[in-house]
Amino acid sequence: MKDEVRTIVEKIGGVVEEVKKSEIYVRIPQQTVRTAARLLYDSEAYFKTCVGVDEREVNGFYTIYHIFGLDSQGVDIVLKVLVPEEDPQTSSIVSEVPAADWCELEIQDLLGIKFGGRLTKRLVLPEDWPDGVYPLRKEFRYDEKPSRVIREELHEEAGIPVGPYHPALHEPEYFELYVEGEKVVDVAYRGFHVHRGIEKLAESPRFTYKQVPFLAERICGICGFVHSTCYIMAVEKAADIETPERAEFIRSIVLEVERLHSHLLWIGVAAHLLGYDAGFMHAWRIREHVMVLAEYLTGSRKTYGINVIGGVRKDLNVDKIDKTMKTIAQVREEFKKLADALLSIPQIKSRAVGTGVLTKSEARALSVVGPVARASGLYRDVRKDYPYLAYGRVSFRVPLYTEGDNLARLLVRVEEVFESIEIVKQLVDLLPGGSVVVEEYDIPPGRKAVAAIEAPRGEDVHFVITGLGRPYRWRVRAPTYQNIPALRAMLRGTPLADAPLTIASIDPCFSCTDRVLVVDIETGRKSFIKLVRGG
Amino acid sequence: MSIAKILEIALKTGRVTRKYPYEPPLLTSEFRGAVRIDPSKCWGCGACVKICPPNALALRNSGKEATLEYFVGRCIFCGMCAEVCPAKAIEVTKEFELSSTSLENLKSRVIHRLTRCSSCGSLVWTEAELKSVVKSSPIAEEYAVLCPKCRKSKFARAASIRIGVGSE
Amino acid sequence: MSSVNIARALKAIKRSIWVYHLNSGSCNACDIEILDALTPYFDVERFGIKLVGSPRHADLILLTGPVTRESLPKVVRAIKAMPRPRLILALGSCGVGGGIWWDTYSTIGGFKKLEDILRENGVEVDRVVYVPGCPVRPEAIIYGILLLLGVVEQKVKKVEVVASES
Amino acid sequence: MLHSIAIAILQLALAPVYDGVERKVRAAIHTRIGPPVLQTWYDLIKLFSKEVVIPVGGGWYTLVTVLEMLTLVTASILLVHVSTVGLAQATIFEAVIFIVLTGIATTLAIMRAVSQNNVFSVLGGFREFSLVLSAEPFLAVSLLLLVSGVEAAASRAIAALILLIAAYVVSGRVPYDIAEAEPELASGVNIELAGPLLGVATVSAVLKKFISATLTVLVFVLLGGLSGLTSLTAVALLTPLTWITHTVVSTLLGRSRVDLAVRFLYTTLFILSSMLLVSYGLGV
Repeated sequence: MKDEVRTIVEKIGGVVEEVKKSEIYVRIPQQTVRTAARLLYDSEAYFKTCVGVDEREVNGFYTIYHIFGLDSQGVDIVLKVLVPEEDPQTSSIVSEVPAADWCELEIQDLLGIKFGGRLTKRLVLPEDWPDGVYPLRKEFRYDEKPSRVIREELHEEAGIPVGPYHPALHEPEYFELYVEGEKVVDVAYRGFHVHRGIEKLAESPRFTYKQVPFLAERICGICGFVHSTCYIMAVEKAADIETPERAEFIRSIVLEVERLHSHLLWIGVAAHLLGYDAGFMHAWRIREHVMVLAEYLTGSRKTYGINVIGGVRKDLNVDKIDKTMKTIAQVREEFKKLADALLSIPQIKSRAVGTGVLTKSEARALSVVGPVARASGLYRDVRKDYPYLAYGRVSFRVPLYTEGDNLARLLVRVEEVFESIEIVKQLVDLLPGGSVVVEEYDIPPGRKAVAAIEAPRGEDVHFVITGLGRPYRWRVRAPTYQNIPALRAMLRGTPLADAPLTIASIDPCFSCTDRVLVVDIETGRKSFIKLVRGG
Repeated sequence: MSIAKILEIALKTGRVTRKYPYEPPLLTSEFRGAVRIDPSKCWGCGACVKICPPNALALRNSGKEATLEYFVGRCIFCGMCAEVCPAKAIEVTKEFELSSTSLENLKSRVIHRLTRCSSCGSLVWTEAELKSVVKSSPIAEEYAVLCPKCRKSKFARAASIRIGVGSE
Repeated sequence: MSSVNIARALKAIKRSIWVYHLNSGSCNACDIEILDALTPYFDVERFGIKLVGSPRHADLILLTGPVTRESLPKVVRAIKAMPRPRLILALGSCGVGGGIWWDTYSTIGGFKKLEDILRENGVEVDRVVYVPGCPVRPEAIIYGILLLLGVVEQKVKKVEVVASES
Repeated sequence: MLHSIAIAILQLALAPVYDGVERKVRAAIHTRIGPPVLQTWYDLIKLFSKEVVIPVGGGWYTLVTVLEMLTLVTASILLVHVSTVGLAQATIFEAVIFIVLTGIATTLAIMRAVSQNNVFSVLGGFREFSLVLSAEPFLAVSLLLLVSGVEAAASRAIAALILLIAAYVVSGRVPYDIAEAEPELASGVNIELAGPLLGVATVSAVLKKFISATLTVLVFVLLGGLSGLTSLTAVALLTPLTWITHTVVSTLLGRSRVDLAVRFLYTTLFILSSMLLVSYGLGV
């Protein structure tokens, strides 16, 4: 443990249970968790997520893990809080750490643990879900389908509904925008349409360690490789499995290819939302080269399917390396021209500048991640802060803007396309020899690990507790999960016409986020009423 | 004027559209499509069923027959089944034109007759599995046709005769 | 109005198919491939296919996802808003068979189950084409639409072989 | 008179084909093939063969939608007539009728939009209203001035410029497609329409583009003082040419926002109109 970290850990108190290379687990009594959280947040730690686990069969308690990342030290500090079975209640840290808002509500919904002083309203699960049925408790079977409960429609439309089916959102999500004239004054978000029960499924008898990567890839069809790699990294960390270096390089290459396709996709969609369809078509034309490359490297255009615990299933050969180099050179050349054309369109300037602003302090308070953070002046990039796979071996620049508006987020992504291309070049150049997979490994139960990856949308965090034959608990915190709460700050005062662009500017991936729930309707409604009354 | 640049790009690029289905699809040599099970090689052992993440493969035992069903409508095209198949009976094809107007057409089945233990009559092997085991391992056919329980007792009996203890 | 002449309806839309994209909780991969089919390399507009923003304008619904519990009522409402004949393309391993999460607590598991629920709600569907793929390639989507219109022949068929006889 | 109506009808039948060409040209700029040239006709035929669904608001709504189209048809025929007969026969009276007709059509369009119980439709209606207010008055003034046969070159040139800009706005193309703005308002004013009624609305949309192109042609006919056969040739050649020019311009731009669009149009057109006023006063 470094001295700086030691000082912090000593200050927060509690019992240090486990110290690993990049993780420190500290058990904290319920009464002092708020002070500890406050202390960590003030020591420049970012809040990553909290995880609720039903560990009754292990230690008789429900457990909550609050994961904080000390970016500057590259260390995660995990606060562990035990919640007694007979009185499932604990204290909320949301007043100290606003970013903990959603994950606490999620635990409340899926595990039935109450957070002192917070709403007890249904938030995550479908509206027709019966009360008192908590999917993440171990006695609940993953394929139970509780009968529908007809509830009165709690919600009547008062604002401009964007979704659940709206051309600007290609996923079923629901935003309600409250407007005065054409200006947005507040927004309510109702998500969880894509809640598929993935975390529960992974701990069900249907799955084994080996099969979960294929499930993880399907959390999201855009950044699937990020999720499977992140899960695998967590398991490998927990079980001390050494992956061959060549496999780590191949994973890094595929991750960057994925970032390329994701950013090109987003740039196209942003152009489309701004009515510039030529930009959309050309961005996606260039992206198609990346898709063909992805299929050539992995066998599938999107979901890849080459990631396994211990390495990868497909090796690179001369032809593949050659194709990779040719493709990225072509993409670089074509994208350079397109970016010039795109950024000269007058409407892009007039509509992206100064709209959807997220200030640095708001960004810090909400612990936003990825391009959203970097456009608001936060220097955060998991590839730099916690170097994983082969990223410690390459050099690249992290684009940083301080404006925090839609244009800044656009520019961050445009620059990252070029950086990714440089990274792939270096990785291919440095590619070591050797095998790409270890077949023999052993995963002992009861181990814990946190893994994080810089996805195209920001930091993706996976937390794994190992079990027998399959994870005991697997928690996924997608980047969008952390960024959506920032939308309220970004949308206020934005012209209605720019709302779709602003929503899109965080590059939201609801399928990632909605493995679980998300909602902020209550607060949205309250402030709406207040605003209306205040005139 | 840089806004007109897009015209220059368009002019230089020309038309990129593939006239699929009148032109070949944009497919690479590595693409994983639907799997094909070779009924002449399949043993019906169920290794593929065990590994299949979405349960697109299922083995159903009717008492007389064991049916291996592949439902391409739920397949995720990971190719793990082909990797684990001990008989190398599963092949990953490049087939993606799988559309159908009925779900039934998306299912393919390999039906295996089951053999019975020659001693107690309980169901043990599929015929194909029996054949391949006899062919590839040193086990004698008289043992192969038995269920594990009968085999154990037969072996114990044979052994005891040899060593000469407990002979009846 | 209750009975729809499918052959005539299909003939009418042969050169102009307006599609509505209905995501019922999919992972995004199929959805992105639908968008991809519009872009230069595949360009479905050459068949007169156009993506529209309202189910009222649609001739065909592209359904992706396993139909999650939460999205179910909204999916039913969107399909109901579509004028007859209601043609649906169930896309991807989720849309066809519920996908990898076919039996979890929060999904209903693909189009077959949805069809029953639609029937209970008095929403008739006139024709469905199932398009497997995970995700469906843009070409597979094109193939599916052309199969619906009868331009291409169906390739897959039910196969049942007895192992020892082959 | 009769022959120019015949030409007008022929032109109207060609309008969807021009629209098809537009889609083809746009596709070419996107490096793709695009739909067949007759695509808009195919779309219309299909829409009119679909099940009739009367939207919320019922008969009144249907009536407004159909009336809007009929007004636009009349305005189109009138416009083609004026441009084919040329400067000599074009009268202020015809210009006034045309302005009134387009005014009625716009009013009907806004009525159609705001009478819908759909927030997107209503919003689209308000946007249409703001846009119309910032373009159509200027269009009317410049058109009247040109038709009245002003001799002064500077005045004619400025009036023509105003008319060209306003004509582009009428077409409802990017950056001024803010009333429909598909990704923002889910097709805006047309969201609740289906089947034949959507067909009627589609015809109206094509007609707006047609009026826009014909107005531009009219500017050249008036400026060049063409008449008879020459003006006829001009209409036949310039209409598709203008249409394509409009298309190319629209592919190069993004969608504007209602406040930005109104501010831009108002400022530009107001300055031009002031200049027009001054030059007209000075007689240059």
